[in-house]
Amino acid sequence: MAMITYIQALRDAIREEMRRDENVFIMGEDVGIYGGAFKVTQGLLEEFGEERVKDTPISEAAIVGTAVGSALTGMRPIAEIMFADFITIAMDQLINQAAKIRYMFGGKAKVPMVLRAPQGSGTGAAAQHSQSLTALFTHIPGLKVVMPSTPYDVKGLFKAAVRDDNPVVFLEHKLLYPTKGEVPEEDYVIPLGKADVKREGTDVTIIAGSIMVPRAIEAAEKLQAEGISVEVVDPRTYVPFDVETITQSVIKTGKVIIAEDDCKNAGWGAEVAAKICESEAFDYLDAPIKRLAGLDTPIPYNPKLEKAVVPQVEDIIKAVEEMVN
Amino acid sequence: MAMITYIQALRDAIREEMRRDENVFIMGEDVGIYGGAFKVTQGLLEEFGEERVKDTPISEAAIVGTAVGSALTGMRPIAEIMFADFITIAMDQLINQAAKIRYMFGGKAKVPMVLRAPQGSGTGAAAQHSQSLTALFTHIPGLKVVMPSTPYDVKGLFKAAVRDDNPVVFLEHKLLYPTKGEVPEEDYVIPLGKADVKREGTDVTIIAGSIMVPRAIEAAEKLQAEGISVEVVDPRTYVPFDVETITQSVIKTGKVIIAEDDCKNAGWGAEVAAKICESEAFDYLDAPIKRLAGLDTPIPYNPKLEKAVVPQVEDIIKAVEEMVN
Amino acid sequence: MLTKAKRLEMYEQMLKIRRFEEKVDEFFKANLMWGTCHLYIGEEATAVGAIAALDKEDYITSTHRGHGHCIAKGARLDKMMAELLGKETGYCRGRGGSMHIADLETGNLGANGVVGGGIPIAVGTALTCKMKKNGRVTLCFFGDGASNTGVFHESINLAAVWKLPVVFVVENNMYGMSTSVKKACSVENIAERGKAYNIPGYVVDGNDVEAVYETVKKAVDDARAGNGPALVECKTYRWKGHSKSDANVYRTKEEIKLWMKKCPIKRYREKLLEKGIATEVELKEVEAKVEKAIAEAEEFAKASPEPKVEDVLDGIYA
Amino acid sequence: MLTKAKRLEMYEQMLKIRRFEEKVDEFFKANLMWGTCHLYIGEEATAVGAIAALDKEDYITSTHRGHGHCIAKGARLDKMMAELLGKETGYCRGRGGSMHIADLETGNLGANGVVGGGIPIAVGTALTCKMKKNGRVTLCFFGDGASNTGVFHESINLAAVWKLPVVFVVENNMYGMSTSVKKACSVENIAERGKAYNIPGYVVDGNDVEAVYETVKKAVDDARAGNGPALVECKTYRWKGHSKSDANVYRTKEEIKLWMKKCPIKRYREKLLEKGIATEVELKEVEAKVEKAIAEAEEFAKASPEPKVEDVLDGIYA
Ligand SMILES: Cc1ncc(C[n+]2csc(CCOP(=O)(O)OP(=O)(O)O)c2C)c(N)n1
Ligand SMILES: Cc1ncc(C[n+]2csc(CCOP(=O)(O)OP(=O)(O)O)c2C)c(N)n1
Ligand SMILES: [Mg+2]
Ligand SMILES: [Mg+2]
Repeated sequence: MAMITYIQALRDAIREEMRRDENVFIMGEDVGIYGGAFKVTQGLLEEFGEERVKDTPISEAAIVGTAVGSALTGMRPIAEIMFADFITIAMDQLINQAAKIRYMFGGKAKVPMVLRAPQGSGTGAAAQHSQSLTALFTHIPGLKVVMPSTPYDVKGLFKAAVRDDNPVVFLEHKLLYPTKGEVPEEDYVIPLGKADVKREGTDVTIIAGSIMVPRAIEAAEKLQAEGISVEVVDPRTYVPFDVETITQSVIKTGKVIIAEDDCKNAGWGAEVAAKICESEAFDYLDAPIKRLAGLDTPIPYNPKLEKAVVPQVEDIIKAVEEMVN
Repeated sequence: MAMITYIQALRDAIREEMRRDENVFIMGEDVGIYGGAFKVTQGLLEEFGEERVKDTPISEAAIVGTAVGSALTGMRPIAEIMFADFITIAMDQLINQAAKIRYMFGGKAKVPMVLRAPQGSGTGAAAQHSQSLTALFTHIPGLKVVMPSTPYDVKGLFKAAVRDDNPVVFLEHKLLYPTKGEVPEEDYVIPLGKADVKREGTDVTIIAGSIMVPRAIEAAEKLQAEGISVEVVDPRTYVPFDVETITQSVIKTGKVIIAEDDCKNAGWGAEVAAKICESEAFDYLDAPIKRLAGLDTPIPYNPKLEKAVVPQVEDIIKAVEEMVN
Repeated sequence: MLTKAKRLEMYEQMLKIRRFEEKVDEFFKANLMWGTCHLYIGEEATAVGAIAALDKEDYITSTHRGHGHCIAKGARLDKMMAELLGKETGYCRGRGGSMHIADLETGNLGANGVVGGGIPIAVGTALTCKMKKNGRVTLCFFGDGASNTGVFHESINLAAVWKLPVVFVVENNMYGMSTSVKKACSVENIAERGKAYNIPGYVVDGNDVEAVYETVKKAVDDARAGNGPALVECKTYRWKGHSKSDANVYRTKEEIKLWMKKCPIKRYREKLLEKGIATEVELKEVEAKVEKAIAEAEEFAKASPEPKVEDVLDGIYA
Repeated sequence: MLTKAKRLEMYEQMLKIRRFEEKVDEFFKANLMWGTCHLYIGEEATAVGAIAALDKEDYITSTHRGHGHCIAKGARLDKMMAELLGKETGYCRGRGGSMHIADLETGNLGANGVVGGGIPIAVGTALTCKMKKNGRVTLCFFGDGASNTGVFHESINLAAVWKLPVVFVVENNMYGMSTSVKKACSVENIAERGKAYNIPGYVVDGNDVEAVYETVKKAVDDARAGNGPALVECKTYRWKGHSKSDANVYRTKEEIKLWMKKCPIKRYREKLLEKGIATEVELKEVEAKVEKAIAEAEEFAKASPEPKVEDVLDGIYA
């Protein structure tokens, strides 16, 4: 297995899917010669040409709507939105069209498309370029929602997303792009709807997603030195959601912290907390569930402030210590 | 006090605020001579003229954006979006502009506007005209979110919304429009951020919003006959949220059902459940929190199916009985 | 030149739409229907003329006022009517209703409850056709009101720069709900908006089925030949209120009457007779056929079962 | 006719923008700045010429490439620079950064990180002005790329039907990020899109500050007189990459060089001298004044404190 970056794994996944299936293509703003604002699509234009690597005007609603129409008629589009914040512009096409067409049409149509976008703060891009909006998509039936945290996961999950017959919202994290991990050379797919225990432990479960996964692991390693054994579970997909793996972990440890970099209020962590409460794991809880989430504020520009509004490794450590003691 | 309908109370509130403050005006599709798709604005054109009751083109993003710009420069616009589902088209203007401008500008600007829209199913309007999207707005800091359930509340809260210096998303429910209740003649304002105990009880707390409030009360009355005493608490505003009133009730009853007609997954009920778990009320819970919510599906057209996908009075009764026994 | 058979077919289709909508109106008044719906009465020549310019394999996207498009594209009346009555046998298994009828088999990619919502979808289907080089064209229907939506602009621009095989048909029936096009739309002729995309814009009498046919045909042929999109504006009028709850306060009785005089069906009937293209007997035959089809559809729809409540979650995900 | 004072002021403003942006570039290279930013170098004549056509009380809305507009509208360099360095003394108390600088006091309603995001907001401010009858006009800046967004269309149509006092200024710098206007935009001249709204469209050399002034002045006067909006296209060019992370692979060095030769500032300087409007000494004075202002701003910005972390939640709600 090679050690590659998250961005490389994602790029490889796109490339391999485009090679595998000629109906797969990618479109978005500056995905061609520029290689995408974050360089995810670098090199794809050279291999696949303008026909299948399509630069679009700045027209998010048309990008997503065009993906919907082409998916309805036999293509498997990948639509890139440059920053997840701008999915808001395409929200009708995503929520009212892509998500609902199959159901509204009595199950007689399908919309196999992937809408991918980077989200999250930590790059100094301020309030309109830094949101994590996972919860919004999670609330809409008809969409699948994926948020991978490692190079291995991003590749396997992206392939699953492209091969899925439903609209999949695929949310990357800008700060994860340069992170490295082992990725097999051969083709593999990670089924949507399977959580992953990223680190085993016995004292506390941290349910972490996206950028919070490496932070939780780092925290766990530091806590190990204090004799606290932390289990880190990454849901990976938020719709469909793997309640089983999560409740098993909570039953084992009896304590749970949910770590997200999204705003806390009505974030995905709230749903996970509610699910745990409704599950058999509820009776095993020996402390209230703790949510460690972004503050309910637009993301500020100043780097110190920006860091302060989403949970960092130290915040996780502190939360675990408080819960265990 | 007069017995008037929810829609009349709302219309009175708009009219009285427009009389009180000449900076208040209303705009939206067919709000003029047509009186709005649901007749909320009927008669306003006659009183205030086209200058202050403005029919717009079908341009939701421009409606909300225009409201933002006019609010920024001294007006107090009320923007009507015909169905809450179409707020998706204006989502960038709402989420990235209205909600964030004040913070991004260092607290030096304000955006006093009300975006009002009807939501909810039960009218046979199918998947694109029937959603309850409260959770989406609740997740975005910078917005206030209000969802009144009675004629009294809709009037008092609407006035508070208009007088508030922030963008307020005001979510009505189509099925509530014809419902009646007592409303004082004189001017009154209900502060945003205060929940209301709609019915006192001792055995179970139902936290219900919008259309679920009358359903919960009806259920409570039937359950009374079985000797079960149900307390019904209506949060009324979702941002800011009155945790205090809710936890007090839960501490008293030890049992809680959250009733919403929104889709369950990542709905506002999840946040309320998570908040209860994080509060002192957690230790008083003697049963897991139960969420009674809409099924995770687009709203179907057929009336029987449509009714089946959101909780009805009988569902509430059943849930309470199960919890109590 | 249009053949006699094609002309008779166009007459039949218009009549089918008219009778279908009248039946729907009747259902509504008899409280057999749920929700709302938007009747196409008065605008039949637009859907029929435009769709007559297509090949069978071509696509359309439709609107909230979509029964006409659906019928003209070849949908079955019985499944449509069953859908309106919320039946399991309907096109959408009773889940969609009037605003969401789609018939992928005949290339109708669906009505749309969101004004303008279908415009980028049509661009997407046209993109498929271009990428698959299957020679198909997409006709994208929408109203005058929809021409003020953001997606109208984004979509037509995209289709123009990518030279996609799609023809945009604006059904200008003078109003978007209660709002007159004069109040909502900053140009006299919506077709002029083609200039913003460097594509042809055509204005045509939307009540003249052959004129619509000829204009759309030219646009469709151009699109098929790889010359990119066009914008065709059909001027027409809806006789009925916007939807069931419309008291028509925003327009005069005289205006409505004037337009009823311009009935596209009566007009075409007279033309067929005058020009000696068809005889009274032949037209009567067509009319009888239509009546029969409507009656059968009604029977089917009424006799069909409703969906089972336990199946309500079917069809959310593939 | 432009007075000498006004002309010298325009020269000064352009130079201020240039030097300011060069300083920002320097900050970036020295890792003093966080995030990204979009330099206005090469486009100075557009902001300065357009804003010179306004009264002090008039409004503007700006874009992600907004430093030029902000300076031209009269903002203080020190507070701008402090903002870029994320300081408490900055216009946005360090919360907004480059993409969100606003200065309500000088009527700058804010840069915008969302392409096109400011367009409806400008329509809203124009609505305020019309309702309050305060005689003010709003200038709405945006790029060629933004002219393909849905809000461009919805907003201009709305402003046109309501005859609002707003002038839309497209800064056509030939690219939206890496995407050439030829690939993204279906018309040769974006000003032609005015036809879709029945409003005047003007094309002007965006590197000729007086030409920009004259054209925008006419549009502003018309708007103020109640004749509604106009669309002014200023053809210009950005010398630098789109943002800090741009390797300029999508355009040639020759093209960039060609445009650098058309430097709007150098050109205006020469004109002022040639026409005998100003002397070398006078211009040198202006230049010295600008250098000083920049140096002072830098000093202020660097010496200013950062916001306190405990205040991070300030200013979300009023
Ligand atoms: C985005 C959106 N906004 C508002 C509505 C409500 N609505 C339904 S039809 C309609 C008028 C549409 O006018 P037009 O496009 O001219 O079509 P017509 O009804 O005249 O055929 C409106 C405002 C909607 N369905 N979608
Ligand atoms: C809605 C939206 N989509 C994409 C982006 C990313 N983006 C920032 S600037 C830019 C190009 C803008 O082009 P143009 O409007 O011509 O302005 P310019 O940068 O050339 O001044 C893009 C795509 C954005 N900020 N907002
Ligand atoms: Mg119309
Ligand atoms: Mg540009």
